[in-house]
Amino acid sequence: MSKLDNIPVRHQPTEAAGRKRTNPLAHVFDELVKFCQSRSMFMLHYCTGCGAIELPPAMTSRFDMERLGIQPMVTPRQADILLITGYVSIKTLKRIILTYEQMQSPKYVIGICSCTVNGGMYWQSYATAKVLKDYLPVDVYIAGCMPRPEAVISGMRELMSDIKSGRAQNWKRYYENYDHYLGNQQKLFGEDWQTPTDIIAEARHYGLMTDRTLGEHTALLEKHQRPLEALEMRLSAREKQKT
Amino acid sequence: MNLSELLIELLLMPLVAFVIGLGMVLMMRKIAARLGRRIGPPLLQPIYDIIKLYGKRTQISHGLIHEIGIIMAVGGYVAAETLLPVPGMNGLADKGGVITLAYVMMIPSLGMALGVGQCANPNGSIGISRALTAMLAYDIPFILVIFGAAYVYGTTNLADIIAIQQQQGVSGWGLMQMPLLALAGMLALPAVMGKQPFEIYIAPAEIATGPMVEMSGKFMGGLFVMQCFQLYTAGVLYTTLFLGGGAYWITFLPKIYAVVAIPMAAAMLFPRYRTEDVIRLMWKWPVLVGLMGLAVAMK
Amino acid sequence: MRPENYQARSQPPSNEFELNFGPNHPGIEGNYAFRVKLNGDQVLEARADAGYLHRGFEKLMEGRLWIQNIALVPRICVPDPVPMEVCYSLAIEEIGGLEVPERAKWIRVMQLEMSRLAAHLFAFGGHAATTGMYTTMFWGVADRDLILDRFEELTGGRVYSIYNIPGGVRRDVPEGFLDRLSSLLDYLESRLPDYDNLFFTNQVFVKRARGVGAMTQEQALKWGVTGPNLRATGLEFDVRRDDPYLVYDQLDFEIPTESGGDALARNLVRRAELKQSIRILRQVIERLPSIEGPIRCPIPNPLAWNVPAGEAYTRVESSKGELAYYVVSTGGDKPYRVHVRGPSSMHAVQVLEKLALGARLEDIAQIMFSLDACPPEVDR
Amino acid sequence: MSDIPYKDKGSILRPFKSLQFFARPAVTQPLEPRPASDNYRGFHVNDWKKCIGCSTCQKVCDNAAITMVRVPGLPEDPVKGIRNERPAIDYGRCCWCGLCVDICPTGSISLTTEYVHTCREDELDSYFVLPDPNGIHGEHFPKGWDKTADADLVDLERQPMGELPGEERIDSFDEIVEGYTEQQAIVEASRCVQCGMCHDACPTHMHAPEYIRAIWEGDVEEAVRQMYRTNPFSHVCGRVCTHRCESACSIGRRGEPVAIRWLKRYAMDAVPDLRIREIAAEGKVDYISGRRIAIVGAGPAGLTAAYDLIRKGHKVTVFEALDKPGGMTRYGIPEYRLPYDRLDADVAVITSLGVQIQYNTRVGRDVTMDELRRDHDAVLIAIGLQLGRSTRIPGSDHPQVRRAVDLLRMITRGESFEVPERAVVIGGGNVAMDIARSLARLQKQQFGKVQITVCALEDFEHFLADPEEVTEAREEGIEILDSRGPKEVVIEDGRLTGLKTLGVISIFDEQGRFAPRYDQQDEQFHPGDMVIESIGQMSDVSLLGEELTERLEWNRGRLKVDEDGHSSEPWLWAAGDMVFGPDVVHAVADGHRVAASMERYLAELDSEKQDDGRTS
Amino acid sequence: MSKDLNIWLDDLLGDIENIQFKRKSSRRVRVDVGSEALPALLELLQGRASYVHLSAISCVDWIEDEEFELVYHVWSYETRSLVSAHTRIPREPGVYLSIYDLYQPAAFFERDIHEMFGVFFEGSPDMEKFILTEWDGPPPMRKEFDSEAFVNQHFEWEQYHPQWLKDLEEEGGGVTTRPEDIRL
Repeated sequence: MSKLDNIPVRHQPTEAAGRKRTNPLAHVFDELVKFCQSRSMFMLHYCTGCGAIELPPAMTSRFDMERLGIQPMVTPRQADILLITGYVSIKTLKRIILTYEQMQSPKYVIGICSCTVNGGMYWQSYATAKVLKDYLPVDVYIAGCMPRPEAVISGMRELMSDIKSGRAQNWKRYYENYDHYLGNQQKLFGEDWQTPTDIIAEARHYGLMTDRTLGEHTALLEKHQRPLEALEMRLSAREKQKT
Repeated sequence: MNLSELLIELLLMPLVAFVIGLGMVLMMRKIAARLGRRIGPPLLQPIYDIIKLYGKRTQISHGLIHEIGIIMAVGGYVAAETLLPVPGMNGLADKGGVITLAYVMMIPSLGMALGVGQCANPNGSIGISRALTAMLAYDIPFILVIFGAAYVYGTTNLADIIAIQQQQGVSGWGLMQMPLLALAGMLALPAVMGKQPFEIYIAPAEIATGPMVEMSGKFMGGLFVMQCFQLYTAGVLYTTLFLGGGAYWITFLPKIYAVVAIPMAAAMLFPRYRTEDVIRLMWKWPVLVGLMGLAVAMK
Repeated sequence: MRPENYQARSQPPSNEFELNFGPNHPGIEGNYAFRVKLNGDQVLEARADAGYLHRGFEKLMEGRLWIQNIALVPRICVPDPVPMEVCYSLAIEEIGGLEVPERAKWIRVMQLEMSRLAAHLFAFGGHAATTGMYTTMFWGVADRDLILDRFEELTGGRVYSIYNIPGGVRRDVPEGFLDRLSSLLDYLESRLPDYDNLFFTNQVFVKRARGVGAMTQEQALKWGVTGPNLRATGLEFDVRRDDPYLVYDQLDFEIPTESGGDALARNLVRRAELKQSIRILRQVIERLPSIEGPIRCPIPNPLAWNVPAGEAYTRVESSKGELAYYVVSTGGDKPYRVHVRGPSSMHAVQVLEKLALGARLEDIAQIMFSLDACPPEVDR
Repeated sequence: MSDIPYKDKGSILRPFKSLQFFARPAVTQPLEPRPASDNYRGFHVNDWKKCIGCSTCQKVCDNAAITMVRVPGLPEDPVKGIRNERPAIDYGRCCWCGLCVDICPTGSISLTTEYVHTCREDELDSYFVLPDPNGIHGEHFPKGWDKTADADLVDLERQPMGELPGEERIDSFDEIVEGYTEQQAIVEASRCVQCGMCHDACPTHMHAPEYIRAIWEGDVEEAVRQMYRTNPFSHVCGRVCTHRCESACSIGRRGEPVAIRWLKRYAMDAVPDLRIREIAAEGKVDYISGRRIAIVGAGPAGLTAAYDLIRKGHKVTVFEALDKPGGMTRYGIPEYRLPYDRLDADVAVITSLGVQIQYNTRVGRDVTMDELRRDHDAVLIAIGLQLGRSTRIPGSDHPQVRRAVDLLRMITRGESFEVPERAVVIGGGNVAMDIARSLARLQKQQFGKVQITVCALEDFEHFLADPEEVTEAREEGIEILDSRGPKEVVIEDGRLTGLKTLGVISIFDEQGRFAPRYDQQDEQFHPGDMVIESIGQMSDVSLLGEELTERLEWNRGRLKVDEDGHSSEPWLWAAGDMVFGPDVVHAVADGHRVAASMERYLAELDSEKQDDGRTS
Repeated sequence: MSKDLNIWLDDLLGDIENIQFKRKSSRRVRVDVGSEALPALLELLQGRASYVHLSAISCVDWIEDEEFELVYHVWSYETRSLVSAHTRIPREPGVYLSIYDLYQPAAFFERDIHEMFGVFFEGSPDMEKFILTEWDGPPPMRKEFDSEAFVNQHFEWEQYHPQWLKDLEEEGGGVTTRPEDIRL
């Protein structure tokens, strides 16, 4: 156990230099945290698409995901897992990104159904985004249209084992490659797309900045950035006239 | 009792309370699972949840008051635990008494109100205003019950109350001495614990868990810890007042778990009342029963 | 971590404020949103915000072959997909003059009622959850899952059965299926008292749901309310009986009504419909074995199938209300136009906006779930 | 509310009844995935032995999830209708509707009960799967949604073709087949799954999927346009083609193949002749190349080549020994199968483009090869197989022993001969059927009854003639015997009385050479006034002249040519039956091939000429 | 009784000029009416013939005729029959009258048609964007809008290259027909 640092971990924490842990006790503690993270996953209660219909069975008596420590949670602040249950219309994708950015790391994204991979059966649709991983880092995909609760549970278990082994580190990629993700988002939502969460500041704060965090797209973001306020959900113009 | 022993007790009592509270949270979830015809979480699930929440890598804070609020919420209960005598440990129970306890138990709600107010999330504000209203609702019967019990026992010192009950065996329990007050206490208990049908202040489907809406990571973890304490406090207080407290852990534990289990099982059978219904209900039945019990006791 | 942008903002001075209700909100059925203006916790105005589930079905269907759309239509209403398939098939059969074999009609009725059972269990399970009673939801969803098991056996798919095609159904009923369905019905019927005890006669629930989202029959008719929601206002109308399709005119069933027009009445109507659906299914189980013959009329090669020019407006009673398809063919291999009239397009938008006026914040979710609004029907 | 114990205010105590569930078992399923139902629609498997790579699944897939992938090493045979392609499925698109299973012509693809597949973001390639018999993860799962009779979306039965009944048709040479009505044709065309196997199998690669779809769309002119891309003898092929397309048709794997031939016939008949000529002229160059080409023989091969070459602007002259065009299609095929006016129509399209046919001009007699060579840049001989082979059994030199091709030619030309009251035909090919059935008609006309026996060497399992020919012949009262080898022609007093035959034990020896063995015990006598030999044809190459014959290379009696029909002489090509054996559509294909080769040769000449011009 | 009403309806409709009506079945009537007469017809149907339920308004884009067809499906709870009133309006400028005053459900359908086809309904209470709030393109249900082309222009697809495909490509095989090549 003398060379704990040599244990290969995918996506070595980039901030490791600052907080190098050589203390074996700290390692045990890290392992404990990872174990608990894998055994306690709060799932955001957000039915983004039709695959969500298989989540109630998975959560309730028949398939009881609470056995695995998975619980639905109501707000993104409390949640660890974001389940993208199928197709994401562009309107929903905006909310998904807002939601994702509000979730606290480590956070995981599970792409369910065909639609999150390559457009699924709505590949011709003008209203849905096609390849989810262009906009968010995804940890686990579950195939099916829609996957059965058992398949969902299998996917969850895969994610659990990934968390336990330290493999599931894709959330860091969002900070590290923010420019890439933001670019794709801008391509879809327009140049003036912005969210209330300051990802760059967070990346800086948590030491997740890389040379890919900033780029032309983040420059564009700064150019268009309005003073931040609660995201406007586009209430009807009629009401705007009133005020 | 010397100071060092007291200090150890003061440290130990919240810890014990936390561990027992974890068991109560687990029991709550197991009861929900059982009634829902499913298996439910593994044994250590509550501790997994809390460690996970404290192990979050990013933590969003909404300002200093936000953090102080949570500290108040947890700290209030930590203080309350030291006022609750358990077998072998009296802590500050001799000095505080039940009146102090009743005051201390309000601190968490106020702390939450402080913290949530800072989040500026309307759902949180609505939730906390509901929570405070609910507190107002259950505090009347709650105080009534405490007052009645104190009157009957002739003391506000919880340690003495336990001693009085234990002298006479089971027949000396508050439950036997003042069944109406005990009933009123039991009616108010779900509200004290914040369970259905009196949990509209967190109502996920309405205000997205209300006060907890902006809580994440360690704050959420703090609230989870607080929940353990909350259940523990309610259970121990009721046991102390009406079930003879605890001389030995082996009798004490079943009592407090049973006390908590009853409202929990009922909670799974009911939807939640509206706020005004909560007030109406709380100010009606438990108060009525409590007043009757008080009248009987005073006669 | 305290980035600057998380500074608390001061609350507006007045009591009025606006709240986003959804799309990520447990009080919303599916992916849908409301913007509500509140005074205290009273709703001053509610505005529906749809489109989160918009896929452009009607556009997609114009670009796909007649038979390919069969895989597409059930997605329009996820909790209750079968009526979508049947209604679409009925429209094509009407335009193309296809004669559906008798057996297929009975099998379709069987599925429709199974789907109704499943959808209703889901609907009031969801409603229970919005009022904080999760046990009912656990039961409802678990019992629905048993129906899905039978769907899986019959159609090969749990939720999206993709089993009805124009001209009939895709497979015959498997060996022993009817027996298993029958015992499932026995089980479900034995469960109804449990639900009554726990939920429908629960005083807290009754108190919570009574008077919530109440509408009169006149209002309901004016607003275009259909289905169980209309019946909850006392109008005895059901497309199955009054505009019969398939073999509903040969079946014996009642149309339950209620007079309250509120969330409670709507739930009680659904509860009574469970019983009626079980009754219909029992009749199907009895009759189906004696009806022999093909399960599908011959249809052309799907790759080269021109449905003759024409148009049809077909309606079925889904668990949510009146579901209609308007299909136009110009004689090509693809539909020229398909218009889906989902019942929720009324319920989830106008009716909900109107019922929410003056309602309390805590009742919005109840109103939505008691209307059993299905957002994808609005968005399509 | 009547059927629930519902009190106006509800009950506070009733819910407590539910506490009984503390004592009831949980309904939760184990964590491991349950086996799915018997017809579950899970991941795909594909039986590679059955799959023919027809890509029908790809066409029905509403999600564009299926990609066809070539797998080297798998069998590939256009004639049998097998491609070495297999569908690969994109699970990022698939919706598990199972339409691919229901429409699969072979029934090779099916869905299993396997339904769990998860992967990480960097393993997303695992969503693109080439289903084989082993399943997505190589684990065995029972089949789920599979082909069943009621779910089959392939229409396995073809539209019945109306025919004159046996009694009606036997006394005339009217065409037997009535042809499809518009409705029938559209329905039949709709059966096609557009796999293109027919296109690959057809010797001339007709665009059958395209013209079938055009017929289905009601656009017969477009159908004709598609046919004329590759076949100027569509009238002929629509009637008498050996339809290899139908043998390769993927629908035919489990049912009756699409009646591609009859659809072609329908489309050609549905468009007026003049319009066909306009369509055929589309794409003809509007200049004159100045090259002159001679073609010997106005059969399908020659005229197809003429058609191609005239469209390139060359001057084409066809030399025909007889007085009518068509070659063996006219003189070898009886009119009840191919009415002469339809053949004339085909030829008229070609002549309308400017091809000149010199009738009654026999090369070698009226004009010599040298003259042809002198007057033209290139010469093509496509004279077909016009001489019948003889069995050379005892008595076969009797005058009443005739060759089928000769008789057929005489019937067509209206030359009179003595129709036998009873006749015996030796041979089991289509020509044997043709002569038997032609004679039957003549017998019926003259004697009112049919007395013809056909003795074929092959047994019915391996019969050479088309099954429908055999059926129709029987319907017309012809007796067909299989496995009979001719022994001798019986001649009594110089008069032919019949044929003796022996039972056949085997036809080929171990090396696969033709060496029939007979069972000497099994002898039969077939009485008849005439014996007709129909055991094959050969070509009359005397027109070449001795000197040229010497110079050319030969291969077992046939002119040796390369694959483009080019002989060892640079200016001389050969095409059609005389090269490949008798088959109309092969002849057409050969015509195209040779025309292309000649075109290249002419282009070379042109460029040489230009080079010469530049250097000089 | 319902039969009488149906006969009465037939008479009623027969009297109106500029109208064609066809009984498709006992419960379905198709009426073709000029766009100027449609509100009057609906008023008549609702006010005097108990057709109180507007089931749907469907819009069909007949791009070759340069017209939109609007189909009003109204149902009578009393006669139990459905009248589909068809009318055509020119595609340009695509403006028509709202029937919100007669049938309140029209608000949703008119808003939807406005969004999807760009037909403006004068007098409709709400013509705001609803479903397509994040959409800036042309009204998508119009026939000239090609969704598939739009998608291919604006989105990228997952580029799979699994090991088995690499192996096949090494052996000389590989992708031959992509699904987009053979769309029927």
